[in-house]
Amino acid sequence: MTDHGTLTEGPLVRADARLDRRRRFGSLFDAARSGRTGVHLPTLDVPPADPAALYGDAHRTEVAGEIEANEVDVVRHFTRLSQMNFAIDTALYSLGSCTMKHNPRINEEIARLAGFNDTHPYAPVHLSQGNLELMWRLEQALKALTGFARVTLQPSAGANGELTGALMIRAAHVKAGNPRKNVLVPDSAHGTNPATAHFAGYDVVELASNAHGTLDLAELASKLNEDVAALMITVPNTLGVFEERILDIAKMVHDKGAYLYLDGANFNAFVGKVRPADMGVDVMHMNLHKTFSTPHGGGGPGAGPVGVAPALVPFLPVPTIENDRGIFRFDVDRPDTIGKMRTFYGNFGVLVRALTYIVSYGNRIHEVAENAVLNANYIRKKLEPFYHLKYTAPSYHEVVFDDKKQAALGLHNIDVAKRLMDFGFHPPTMSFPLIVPGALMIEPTESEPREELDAFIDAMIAIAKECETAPEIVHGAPHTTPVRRLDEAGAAREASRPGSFAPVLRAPVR
Amino acid sequence: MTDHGTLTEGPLVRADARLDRRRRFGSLFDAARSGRTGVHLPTLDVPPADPAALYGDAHRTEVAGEIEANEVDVVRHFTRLSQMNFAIDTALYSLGSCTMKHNPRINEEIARLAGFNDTHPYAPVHLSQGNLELMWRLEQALKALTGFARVTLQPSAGANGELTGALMIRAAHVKAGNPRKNVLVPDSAHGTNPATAHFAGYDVVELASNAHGTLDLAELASKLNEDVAALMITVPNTLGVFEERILDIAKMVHDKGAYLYLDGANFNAFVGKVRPADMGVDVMHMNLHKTFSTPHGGGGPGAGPVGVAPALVPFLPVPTIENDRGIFRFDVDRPDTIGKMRTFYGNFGVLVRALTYIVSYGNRIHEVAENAVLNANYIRKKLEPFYHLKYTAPSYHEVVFDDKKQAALGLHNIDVAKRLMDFGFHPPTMSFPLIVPGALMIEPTESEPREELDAFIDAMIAIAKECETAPEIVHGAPHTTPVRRLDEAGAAREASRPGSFAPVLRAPVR
Amino acid sequence: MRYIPNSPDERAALLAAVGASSVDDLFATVPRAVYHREAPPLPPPASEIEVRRDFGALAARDASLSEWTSFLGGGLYSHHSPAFVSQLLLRGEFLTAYTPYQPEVSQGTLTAVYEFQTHIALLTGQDIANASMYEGASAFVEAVLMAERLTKKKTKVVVSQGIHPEYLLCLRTYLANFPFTIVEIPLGEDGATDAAALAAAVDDATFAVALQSPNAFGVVESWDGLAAAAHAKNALAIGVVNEMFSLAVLQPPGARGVDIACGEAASFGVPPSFGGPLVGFLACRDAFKRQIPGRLVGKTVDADGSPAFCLTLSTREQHIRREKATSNICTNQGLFALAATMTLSALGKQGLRETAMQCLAKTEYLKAGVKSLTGPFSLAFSGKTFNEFALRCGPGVEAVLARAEEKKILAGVPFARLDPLGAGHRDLLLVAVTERVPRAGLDGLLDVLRSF
Amino acid sequence: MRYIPNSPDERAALLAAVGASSVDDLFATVPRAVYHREAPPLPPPASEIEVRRDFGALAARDASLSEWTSFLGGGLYSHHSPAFVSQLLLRGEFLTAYTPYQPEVSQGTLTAVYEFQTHIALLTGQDIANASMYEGASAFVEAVLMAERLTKKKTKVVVSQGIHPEYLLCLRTYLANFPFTIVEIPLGEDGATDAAALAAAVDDATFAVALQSPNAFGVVESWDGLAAAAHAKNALAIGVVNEMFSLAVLQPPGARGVDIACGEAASFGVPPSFGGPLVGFLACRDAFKRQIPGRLVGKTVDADGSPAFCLTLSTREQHIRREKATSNICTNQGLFALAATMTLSALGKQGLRETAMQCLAKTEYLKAGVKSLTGPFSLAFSGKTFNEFALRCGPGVEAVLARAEEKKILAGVPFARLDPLGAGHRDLLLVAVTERVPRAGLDGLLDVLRSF
Ligand SMILES: Cc1ncc(COP(=O)(O)O)c(C=O)c1O
Ligand SMILES: Cc1ncc(COP(=O)(O)O)c(C=O)c1O
Repeated sequence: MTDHGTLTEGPLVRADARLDRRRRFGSLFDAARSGRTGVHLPTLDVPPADPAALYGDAHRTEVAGEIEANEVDVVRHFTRLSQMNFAIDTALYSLGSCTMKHNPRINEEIARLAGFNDTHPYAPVHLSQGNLELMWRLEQALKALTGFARVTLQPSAGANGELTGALMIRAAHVKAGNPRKNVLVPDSAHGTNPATAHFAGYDVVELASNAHGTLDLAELASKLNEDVAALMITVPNTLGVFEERILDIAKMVHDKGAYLYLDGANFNAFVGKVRPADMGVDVMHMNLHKTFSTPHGGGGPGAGPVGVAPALVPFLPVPTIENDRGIFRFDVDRPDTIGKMRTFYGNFGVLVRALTYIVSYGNRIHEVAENAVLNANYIRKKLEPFYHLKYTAPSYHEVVFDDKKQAALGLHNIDVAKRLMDFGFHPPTMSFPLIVPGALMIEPTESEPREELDAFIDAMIAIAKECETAPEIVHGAPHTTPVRRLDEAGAAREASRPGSFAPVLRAPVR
Repeated sequence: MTDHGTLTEGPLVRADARLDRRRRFGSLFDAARSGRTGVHLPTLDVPPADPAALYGDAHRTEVAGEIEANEVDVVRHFTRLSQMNFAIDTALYSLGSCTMKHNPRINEEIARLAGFNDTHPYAPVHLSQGNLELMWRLEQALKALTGFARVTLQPSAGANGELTGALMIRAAHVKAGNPRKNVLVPDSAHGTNPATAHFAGYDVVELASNAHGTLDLAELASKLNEDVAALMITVPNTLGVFEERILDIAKMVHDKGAYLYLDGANFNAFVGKVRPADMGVDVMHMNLHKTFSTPHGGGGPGAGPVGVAPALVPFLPVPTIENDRGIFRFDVDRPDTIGKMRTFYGNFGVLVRALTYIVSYGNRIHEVAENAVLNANYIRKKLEPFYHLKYTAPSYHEVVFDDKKQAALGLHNIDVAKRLMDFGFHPPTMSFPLIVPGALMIEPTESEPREELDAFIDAMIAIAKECETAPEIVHGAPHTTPVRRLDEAGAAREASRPGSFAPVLRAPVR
Repeated sequence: MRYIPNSPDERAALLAAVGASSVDDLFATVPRAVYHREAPPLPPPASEIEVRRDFGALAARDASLSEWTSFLGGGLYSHHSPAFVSQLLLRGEFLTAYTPYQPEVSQGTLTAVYEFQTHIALLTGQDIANASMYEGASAFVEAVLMAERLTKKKTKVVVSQGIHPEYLLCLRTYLANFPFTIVEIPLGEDGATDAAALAAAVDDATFAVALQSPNAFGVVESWDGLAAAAHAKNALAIGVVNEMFSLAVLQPPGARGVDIACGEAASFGVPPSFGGPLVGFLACRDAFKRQIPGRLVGKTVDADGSPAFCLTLSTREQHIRREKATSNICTNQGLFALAATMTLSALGKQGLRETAMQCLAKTEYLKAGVKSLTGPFSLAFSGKTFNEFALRCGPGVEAVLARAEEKKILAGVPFARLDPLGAGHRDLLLVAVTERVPRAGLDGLLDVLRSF
Repeated sequence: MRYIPNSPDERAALLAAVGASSVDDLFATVPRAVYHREAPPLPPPASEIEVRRDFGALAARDASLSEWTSFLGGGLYSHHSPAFVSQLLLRGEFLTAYTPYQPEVSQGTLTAVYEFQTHIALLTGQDIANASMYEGASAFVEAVLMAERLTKKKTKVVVSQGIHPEYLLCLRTYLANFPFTIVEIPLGEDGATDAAALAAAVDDATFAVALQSPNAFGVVESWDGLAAAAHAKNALAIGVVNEMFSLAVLQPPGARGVDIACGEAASFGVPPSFGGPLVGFLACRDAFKRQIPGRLVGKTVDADGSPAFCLTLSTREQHIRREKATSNICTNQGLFALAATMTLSALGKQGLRETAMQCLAKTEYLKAGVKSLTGPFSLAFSGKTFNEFALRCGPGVEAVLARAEEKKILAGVPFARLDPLGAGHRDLLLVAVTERVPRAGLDGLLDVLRSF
């Protein structure tokens, strides 16, 4: 770490934002262009159709309000837009729970091979054998890493995987004669867990965490009964703490005939080191866009494969992929299936990337977990003198500080986060876990090198000092981003006003 | 154009540069990393070799000082580096004479097809027919656009094309019995012209331009004699002015048995509208990276095909590409050839992009020239009230202002250029033409949309005003770039000091 | 290791800094019974050279649409994707960012999402659209659930059998645990939903009525009829679209009274990629915005008063509302919503129209060719179509596919592929045509049919 | 139009603004006799769909190295290019910028060039290197011309016949009009330059002596011998390298007294692209820096005192020095110098060594296999090699190529391809091996040879 005297530089003279080509040029819908287009087709080589005659009054003559722009306009627009984003490729992206690890470039190359990228899901199966084999291989690899009987690759993201799992659990209970009523969810859980339980038709019963931030076994015992369909937990939990008593928990759950659901969002903490099935987990989703390095793409796509214990295999969504001595086929003939979670077979392109990643690490993939945990602990060690840590149990892949020290100076987690942007880093997660008010949830991942960790630590320490020496700078941050701090509350107020949709939620038709 | 009251914004509070991850992180050689690598090979599948035994004392055990970095480090480093560049994809790049037009993305896609990109120049000719046909087609297209008898695609860039042309001229004179002594070059010429003439073994005789900035025919007549091998001109010249008397000039040159060489750097002003061979030009290079949209790549590569009149065909470099009824072959059996300008056949990947561009425009390519000229004239019209124009003859693809007005206020072309950066634009060319002191040579190209031209014009006008109202801001510019104004003179002084090579011209070995 | 920059020495230094003597120390709270010290049961790491070789060989076993003449559709249509799209998607600032929770460093993503919302709203004729759904089928399910929340205490949803069978299967899957009835309405002779049956099925218990147009057999349906049937009983009308280019020549659902539009927007430059990732959408009236699932981007100002974008109305979402959220969706289809936005920006008004007109003209050409055949083929339905139609194959669907395959033609999608658990329409081949197919390709398919 | 954003209406507005009544007005000073109002004689514009189809068909007619087992070399070696390289090269900020004349907005390019200069200097063992030359042959010519300027009034250059024949042909082409003599020294039995002949040829008139190592036949030459021969007569020693990986296992020219190193650096991740664009380099001693051709980047400070890079020593260059410049080069190979820099950064110390060791081991394996053959093949020379060797083919080179082709193997480069105007070595096939070829590929080639 570096010790710097001055933390800020002198003033800069920017050109008026409206005249600065690099900033605030708005949406492509703003500019008054006309008569332009950016796509040119071959000259029509068949007789033209007459849609007005064909469709009568159902004919539409134009999409009013649409853009009229040329390739030049469009390439520039999106290049400029991209330059206003922080990303993993630019610096450490500390957003906890999201596992913002490096996205290897070979994955992108492989996923773009025409034989994967430009293939149709309804092409004949004998002309899709490469695709089927790839999915089959990925299932085998995930089985090896989790210990489950089977894995469905169909769910579109983690939350969709949760729902798949919950629906299978419910189908199993229904088949056993009683769907049951409740799903237990700890108060530290991610929001998708209770939301999922609800969409699977269950009531959510919240479990209060104990003083270590982990499951309170007495609390669990008190809420566990024959009405409980499942317990949904996260390991390590959202505090980055491992459920030490996971084996006891599994036993308690199973003793009541309930299933143990594991939210695998934090699989990065133990991939290759612990097989969840060994811990008594019955069903678990994996976020391929977290543990297995597929890009987050500014919000998605992801993929949320779900592994299941033997008891739940009959309920898997269709189709499954079967290997008949090297000939791969889809199996839809599964009478107890829950059905389908989406069209086709899953986010295939994401699956390609994930398998590429897995084979690239092969039998050394456990080093991912080891280094993710090591890096998080290094940050914890260095920042503990400067930021308050509510739960002090050992950290795994992430560490959750809070703003208790800074709040005493009138500054909050959001101020620290915004100021961090002036240092070129993406802020930590603040919206959860709800049991840590003012949370700063930091997950560096294994792909951060030591000097980047140090640079991040330096910045966090510098900010902690600024909170004491120059609180107004922290409070007014960020200062150097394309836009300054936003009025998000105002946005929500305005957005919820009836009739405000344009230009608040979309560009108006000019 | 927009009228803005305030041209500058208030101060910003940047984080100390050493703590700001977005700026000034230096070269990859700076960081102390060890034991890392970013390339992983298959496990060696043959017995290892023993280089020490094989080579004895010629064996080298390591490349001391080399980087030790991982893919993560490298991807981030180059992503961050790129973010410190201005480029066409970010905004109008006014660098005159360089034809910084949009680089179409389909060109990049086509050039990356494995059947082009991953092919070897010494692969059997029957397994390279696609490549040969492509080169043959490009030659035909360039012949159609120039009117020349043949075009060689071999030269690596414009200057290399110039040399190819000059060597052919000399070979023709030699064959005719007298190599001759001089090449005439106007004082407005680009530096490569005299340099090329020198490297072809000629003495350079400079021609003073007339008051319109064009060739002075009396001056030309006075210097033209039987010692003159060629006249090298540029049309439109580097002022963007067309040589109105080009036909007379050609006749005068030919009457003395000399050749007329055209520097085709400015072909964008008349492609598809005028065929240079029709003007009496004997030899001309084209810069595919200018007129034909291949990317400039931060300095290159380019390609400099040379078209020649029938008299010079025997002297073309080998191989030429011949089409025997659909079977394409290399021809090396050309006794009068000057030889070769480089290995293999030229910058093939650049040729692919250029042909892609040409077929994309097809018989509408003259619109390129029309709009390039229109855009330049629009800028001229709007900026004439604010910047001095030494030569007022009609402008073609570019307009050359100068800093006469600003110099009166103590500011120079460089100050205007640097301040333009704060507005997000790349500055004009300033290093030439030498006949315009304080030059600001602006070439917008046809691919700039109206609103971008206006934004550039607004910025230039704003700066002209700032020169009056806030000269210190202009003088201290740029203020918002990753680094501030550089000490280039100091750099040159330091670089020329004996023994200063590291760290001035390269990183030292740590 | 591959993407772990720190070398063994550097790791050792970090370990020392945290005061651990070995990596195992860091995992001390994992029950020993399940903690693995040995390497996982996978092969050794594969290098890029091996990955290229191995995956290249897999990819070579699939039929790439760029090498075949393809008439495959069935809910996923292969349109031209401009060259710049896939290249700009590789920009790390887009590719490796996540959900734009922090607007000051995410204006790029946010602006693009705002544009996506605008494109979808304009195309569907709705007031607003969200930032994307996973894909068409789950978007449809979310639309149905949203309609239920908006209508209070109703229990029935009426759906056309012209909706993509996989969408209907998803609906049954997701709704299995809710006390709702799903009523399916068959198609008429012309291939469009039986209007009378539809109207008759809607009652006071009905919260939503849903149609797809063009439907799963390619036939254009009536939004007017849908809206009338739904609104007669205070139900909401849901319009499903999965060939978005149709909206450049056909009136959009929003303009014809449909309350919620949803479906698949992959036609806009999203690579088919064996069926995913695609990009679902959901658009609706302004009045419903508090019940919309997924992310929404809104326009606001920053501390300087400059315009800027941020995520908004997030109190609908799971991270705040938990079990009361409008959906459990979190990660969505960001990058491919961006791909669609880029493609739509380039297409623009002209390109949308021109592409749709070409699809239509080529389809009509092919249909006319089919009609002129004397052999064992016929158009299965008389209804109007856009760029896909159902071909009744006398010789059987598989025989046609096989003969076409010899000519490097993918003749179409057997309807049975869409509905493998169903039983009907086994003799129907869905034939879809886009601007990517030149006339020679159309004639090639006709030649194949003529050969029977 | 394609990449002309302004629509006809917008153009009309601009025309009006400049006060022209038509486009023709703008071209009024073009002599009417040569001014074309009609469209140029080219086909109509081709769309992206057509371009993909048409160029795709051309590309399909070429042998792509990713689909063949390739032993092609002869001055251009196909090594592994890390996946990230071609993707990052697509970033517009690199791709669409030009020469970094304005350092404040070009630190990205400038830093990368500084790194390129460093890599080349380290590899060659020289003090400095320039920002790139076009390719190997012209770099070699420029090195010779530079040596001439540095030695004053001398007239002779002595070159080994082991230098790539195309480099020698370029030398003759460029030097045709200078009063210099080129003396060529033949190779000895072992395939290395005849040391005695070399020493004998150097005299007081000699300004430069040049060798290539490994030479055009793959044989490793002696830098020591070169330097000794040159320095004995105050000439400069020029070392040519076109397989840069050799410098990870062989002493670099700079460490063995060679004054100027030059050649081709395309081995570092630059796609072969049918021979161009590649990336030439030129490196030398600090003392020669005022005579180096091409661009140079130097480190300095900005107005705040922060470190920063800029082009420097540009008074050597044509834009300032005109006919007195050290070269006429302007546009260089920027993007591919960047590709090489990226690749070298990833390779680093370990990757360079590991790659070179694999090339060497695989070549030795193949050579051992050849030696064990009983058929009509032999190693043409006894000299040590790195990753390429000359195979004497009893059955004729073409017969070997043809039989290998049946197995999808490109067996090597006939020496005649390097020297089409020459006459010697018609029975030699140059066989090059890189880390891209697995053992099965090596055995495949041996099987082909064994079949004769
Ligand atoms: C702990 C946890 N669970 C579940 C999810 C939901 O996963 P997804 O976003 O892939 O739907 C997340 C994602 O952010 C998470 O952090
Ligand atoms: C007028 C003129 N001539 C010649 C050249 C040299 O061309 P190149 O840089 O391609 O070698 C240039 C390039 O900048 C130029 O502007």
